[in-house]
Amino acid sequence: MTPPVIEMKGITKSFPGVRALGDVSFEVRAGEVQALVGENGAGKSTLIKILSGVYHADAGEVRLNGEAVHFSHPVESLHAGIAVIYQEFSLLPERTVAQNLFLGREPRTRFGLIDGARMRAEAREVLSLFAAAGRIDPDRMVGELDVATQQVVEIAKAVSTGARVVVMDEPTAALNEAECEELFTTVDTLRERGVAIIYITHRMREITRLADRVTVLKDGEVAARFDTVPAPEAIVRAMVGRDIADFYAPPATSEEIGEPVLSVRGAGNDRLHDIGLDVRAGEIVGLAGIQGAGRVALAMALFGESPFDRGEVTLNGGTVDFRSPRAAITGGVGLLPGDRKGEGLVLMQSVRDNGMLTSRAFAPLWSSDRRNTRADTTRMDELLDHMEIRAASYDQDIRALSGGNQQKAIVARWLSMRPKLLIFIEPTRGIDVNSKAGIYHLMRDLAREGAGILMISSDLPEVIGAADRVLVMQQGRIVAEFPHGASEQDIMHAATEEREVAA
Amino acid sequence: MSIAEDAAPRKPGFRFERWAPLILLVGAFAIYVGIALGTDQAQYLTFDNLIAILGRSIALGITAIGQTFVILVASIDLSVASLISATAVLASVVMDGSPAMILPAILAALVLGAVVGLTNGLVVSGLKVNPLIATLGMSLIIQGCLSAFVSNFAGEVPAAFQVFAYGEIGPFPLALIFLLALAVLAWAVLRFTKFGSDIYAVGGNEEAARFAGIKTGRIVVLSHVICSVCAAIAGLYLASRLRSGAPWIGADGVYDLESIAVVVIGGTVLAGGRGGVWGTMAGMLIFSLIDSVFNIAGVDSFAKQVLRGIIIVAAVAFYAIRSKRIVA
Amino acid sequence: MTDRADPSGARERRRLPQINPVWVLLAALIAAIIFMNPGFVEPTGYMNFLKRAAPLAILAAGQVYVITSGGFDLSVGSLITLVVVGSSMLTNNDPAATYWVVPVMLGIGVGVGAINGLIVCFLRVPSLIATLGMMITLNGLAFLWSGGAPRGYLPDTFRFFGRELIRDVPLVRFIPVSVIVLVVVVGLFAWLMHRTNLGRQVHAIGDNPVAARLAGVAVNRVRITAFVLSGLSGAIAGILLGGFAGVSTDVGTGYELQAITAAVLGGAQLLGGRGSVPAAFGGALALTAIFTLLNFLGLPQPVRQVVQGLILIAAVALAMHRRKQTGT
Amino acid sequence: MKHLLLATGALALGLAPLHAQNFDDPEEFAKQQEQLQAESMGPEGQPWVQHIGGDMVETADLGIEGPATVCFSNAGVNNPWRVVGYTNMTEEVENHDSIGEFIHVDAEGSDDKQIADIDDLLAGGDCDVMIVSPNTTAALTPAVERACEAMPVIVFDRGVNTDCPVTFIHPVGGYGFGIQGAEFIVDNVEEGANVLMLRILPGVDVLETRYSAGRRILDEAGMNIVGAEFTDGDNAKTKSIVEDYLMRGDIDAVWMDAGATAVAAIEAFEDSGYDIPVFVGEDQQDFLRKWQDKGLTAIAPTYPTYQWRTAVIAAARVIEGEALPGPEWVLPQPAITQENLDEYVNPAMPPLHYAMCGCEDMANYPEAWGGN
Repeated sequence: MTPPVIEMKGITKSFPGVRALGDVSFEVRAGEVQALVGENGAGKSTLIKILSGVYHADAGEVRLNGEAVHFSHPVESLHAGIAVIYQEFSLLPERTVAQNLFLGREPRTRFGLIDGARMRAEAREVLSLFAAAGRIDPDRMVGELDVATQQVVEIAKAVSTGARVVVMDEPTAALNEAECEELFTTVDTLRERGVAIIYITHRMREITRLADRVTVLKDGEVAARFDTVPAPEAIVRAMVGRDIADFYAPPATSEEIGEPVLSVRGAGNDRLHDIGLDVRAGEIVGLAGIQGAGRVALAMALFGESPFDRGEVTLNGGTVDFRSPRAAITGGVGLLPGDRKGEGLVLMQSVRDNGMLTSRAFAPLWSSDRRNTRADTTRMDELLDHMEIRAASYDQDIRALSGGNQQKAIVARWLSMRPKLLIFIEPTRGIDVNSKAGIYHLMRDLAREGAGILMISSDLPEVIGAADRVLVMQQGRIVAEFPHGASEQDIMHAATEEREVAA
Repeated sequence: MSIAEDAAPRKPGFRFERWAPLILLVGAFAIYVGIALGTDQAQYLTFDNLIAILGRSIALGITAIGQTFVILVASIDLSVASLISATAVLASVVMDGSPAMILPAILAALVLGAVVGLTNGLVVSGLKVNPLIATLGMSLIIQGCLSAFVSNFAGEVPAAFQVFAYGEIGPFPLALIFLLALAVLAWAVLRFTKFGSDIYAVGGNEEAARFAGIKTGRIVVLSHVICSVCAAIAGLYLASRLRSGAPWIGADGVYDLESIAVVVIGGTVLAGGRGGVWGTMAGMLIFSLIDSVFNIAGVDSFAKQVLRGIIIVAAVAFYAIRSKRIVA
Repeated sequence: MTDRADPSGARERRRLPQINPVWVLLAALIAAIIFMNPGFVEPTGYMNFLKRAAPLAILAAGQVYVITSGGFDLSVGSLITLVVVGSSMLTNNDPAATYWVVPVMLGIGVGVGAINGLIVCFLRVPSLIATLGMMITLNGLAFLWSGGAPRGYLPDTFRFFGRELIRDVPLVRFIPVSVIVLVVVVGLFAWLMHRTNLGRQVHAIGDNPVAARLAGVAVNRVRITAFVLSGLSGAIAGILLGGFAGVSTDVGTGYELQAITAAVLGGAQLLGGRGSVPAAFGGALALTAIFTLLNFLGLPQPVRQVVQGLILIAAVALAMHRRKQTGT
Repeated sequence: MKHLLLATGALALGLAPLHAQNFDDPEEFAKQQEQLQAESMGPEGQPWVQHIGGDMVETADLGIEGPATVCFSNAGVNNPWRVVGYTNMTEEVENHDSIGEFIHVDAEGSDDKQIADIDDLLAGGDCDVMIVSPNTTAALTPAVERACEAMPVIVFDRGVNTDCPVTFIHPVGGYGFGIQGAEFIVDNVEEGANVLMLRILPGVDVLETRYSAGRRILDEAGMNIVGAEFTDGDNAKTKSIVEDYLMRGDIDAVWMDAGATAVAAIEAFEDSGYDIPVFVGEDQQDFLRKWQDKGLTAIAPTYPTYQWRTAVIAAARVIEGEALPGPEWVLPQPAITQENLDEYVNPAMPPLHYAMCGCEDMANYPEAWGGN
């Protein structure tokens, strides 16, 4: 057996309030695909960030080709031959494909100028590794490409550095089936070239198709290690490792499900087509699909942020047409954004201020910030207590809290508004496992109190476990519906299969 | 998952932002021609006159080229006006009428510019001081030091150096050709060098640039140095044009705010990462044309100010109104 | 879990209130002034000081709204000029006119602020450019209205607010009317900022406008209100300055930058999210104290500029340093 | 950074006094002192066409035919003095049939822009005669030289470093202004009295000469000059400065290099409860009214705005081919004193109107100047 290219030993890492990793050891060899699996919040991303030098481990060591390394900056790991493809794109939309591929290491002529011709040629060469190469013009602006193609560029960028270790963090999140196949071929090519690949995913199908070995992380620890790819059930068992019935709140009984809160018929806009759906009181509806399938667009349309321009939306029996989030909130809709830091929190304000943001927004501007027609600090504090938010004080800046507690503060924002329809986008992204169950139970409690809930998540087990019904989207349309208990396979298939799109 | 992530890709082909400066420029020129013909003053449409218009705002143009670099890296420089005064005075004092001192004077001015730019850049990228505040502070410091020592025109520029502002090559003023050359050089730097590529990267997404191994701090500092050196050149030009340097010439020309306005009207966004030198040149020409239109239409100087303010806002709105981003 | 809070203590304010460095600076400056000029502890000394600081302090209190909301308001300086010139045009030495001219001027302040806000919100022009355009426009308007020189006197009834004293007050002997205006306005602005919904939402939109909008905050309404308050503060400052010193054409010049400096000295975070009216008030007093001290030391204008520039950079650099250290 | 700037500054400091314009020129001082006393030639009661010194230039050979186009490159109308002057000018143009078109371009206080303006006028303005009011002397010299090659040029207010213009119109000058005020103080206070000198800006030629002349006379008379402060022409600042001085001691006289902030300075005395001392102001209406109302001991030296009329008159004479005073046309520079104060106070005029405008007899007076 070849010696490992990367060896991580006894890695421990804590964040304020959370132990993200405890004594994790991990290795990957040249020419193999090592799958790193685990639920959201199991510690996969943290481990990778330690590998690449974004974070520093509290304890443990990283060895590259047998030598201990200490990267203090991602650039250092990049120079050492470790390329990481992050979930968040790091592409510059205003620059061309070629410029992005060679960002920071452009080929130069002997006069020191950028060799545009060579850059384009090399870009073509790198892109030729990918089946999508034909579609990608190195001179196109990245901003003009669709999400899947951007993903390819992102991967090509990592590959083009000549890295010996490539880390792919859920690379298929935005890809349809055909594109996934292309990606798998690419991974195979890289493996044949002797590149060590760390492949992060929680999709069993990809593990079966690609992986040579599997490491399962759970709650910041290695839950299992497989030197050959086992049956998916074994991986799932190691990944979840607990009684699912307890982890997710029980589904709604038929008595709990009431009249439709929301009905949408034939609605659409420039990104959504022919949308029809119902959400009933007491029901949690999951919305699955790959990135770019239009799930967020649908949420934003319902929420008035980028409204429908056709079709009919009924909320609680009345026809509505929300043109702004404010109008939607007045109408009884709430939304928890997916990018907590970017779209959810006001980071420099206190926990209490974050919880009271919406209620204050609907009280008169000139009324007291502590007690007014809509909001009351005492009541908010009680609510925060009730939700068991852990903070030194509710006057503390919210940025110091853990993700789970931050998310709870946003939930608290909506609780005081008593919305009829609540939309959760990626409700547990970046939240540690212990807090996740709390969020699921919270959602269920809200539903029991009569709200309809629409939940968008890229975490399929979550959608399956937490929702009473699952709708699948693809290319701006709702293409399938599954009852509670559908299999991951079926949903993935519905979300990614090639379809004839009616013009 | 952000709102943007789910966004549809932009349509390739016609890109409004790219052509907007040209549209504005053509519009301004059309107004100029219209006014000249409408007021029956066709003599303003001669070749000489057009050259005169091109040459109106050389100092502003040189400064704005530098300002383009800092705005592209998402910084800004409010110290250019004071620096223009300082370098004009310095050059004029060092030359002091002696042709032999021209070279040392030019060097001294450029070195002063480089040092100021270096300081600005280090304060912005090292101490993380907001560039607006850092360069405003720098501006006050320079102006203070300057007026502490000089209160009037100081020194004298020898005739040989006045060629810079007054020389002509054929029908074209030398300074105009210089400006054009500088613009071409700036364009080439932005287009063909790694440094230029890094500037767009740092301005577009500093995080991504850093992850790609670009030393972002260095790029910010260098851009500031370029900006300040351009201001120093503008100072040299003004010293040559005014035959001497005085501590108020930069502030009188409002080169700080006007250079920013020119860059922004030229389509470079204040947030950085998008834009370029030719837009800035178009912005400068628009300013010159507006000035000339006011002159030939005989607009009252106070009304002129009112119109100028409105035009700046309207021109920027011309781009901005299409964006969906929340601005503050 | 390590971070489980004691539930009973969660509601109490655990954090010791950190003392804002601006108060330390102010105390040191006042001590220096008293050392230089013991007469300062007399009512004439400190009341004159407060009277002098009043317009700037009021402006800073308004500016802090715009800064906290994430923008800049460069138009307040010209607004002051417009108010003074406009008042002289309208009152024309008729004492009875004050009673309608003052409300009209406050209305102009509100209107200018509203237009600034509308341009930023709906034309999506960054406030730096929008208020820069407004600054140029208002200056032009002031001249246009008056034909270049104000045409009327300000009657004593108008000048009451900025000039008169209320005598025979116990303890302090006399109180200038402008100090009463100062206390009332700053108190009102502080209450609005720190005790009402408006203040919390101004913080929210400056901190994260996207999050605020998705949480239902009427971002545009709040932003426009912030600009309106800044405009209003400009109009009040104009009425005080006109009252204090009478008519002139460049009363407001430079006040916009001083107001921003004062707000920044008070720890307001440029680009939004943090800001305090009392601290901005402290910043304005500190700035005025610096100028007074430099006057007492007999230091000329240039030195004042240098000192102002250094303090500005140092204040922000220090704030950034503290922020990095505390990790907030 | 600071070291370098300081070094740069020190270098400038070391060299500047050698080459900067000399603002304390005893010869010029003496000349202006003499001119103040000199009898001026020309029609009685019309100082704007009078002149001191008898040199004339002929213009018949310039061969311009009326009605001709007169172009005016103005440094700016950015202060009340220039506003009054410019009004004088436009009103005076109406009096001359020989002036067909009058084109005005405004440089808004920028040297660079004024140079560009002059070049624009030369390139396409169809001008026959050009009037230039230079923003600064040195900077505009080359542009004026170029204009001279194309047409007759008349310069007024500030001069240029060339004798190519047909004539350069100006009142006696800054030394004269400074002398008039300072001598008044010397005559009205005891030796050793405390005098506060208030100045607008450093570095402005016309103001620097006023100060040097005033200072010279006050020093020679043994006055105790308690301070010389710059006010930036800002009323609020002026008032604050005077208040600060009053907290430290008595002031017996105030000398100012320009009257724009005189009333604010007087108010500082009023508001602090002091008697108003001997004052030197300027011919602005607000100061004159205050003077009259409060019965001050004061004088108002002037830098007459009627020179703007003179420039147009000179242009008309050039077109008509008449002789005119030149190459320097020195206008008388009267001061307003207690004796003739009543002639100049006019409550109908705006506060910042300059009384020595020579415009009372013009057609649109007082409406065009903003009076009632």
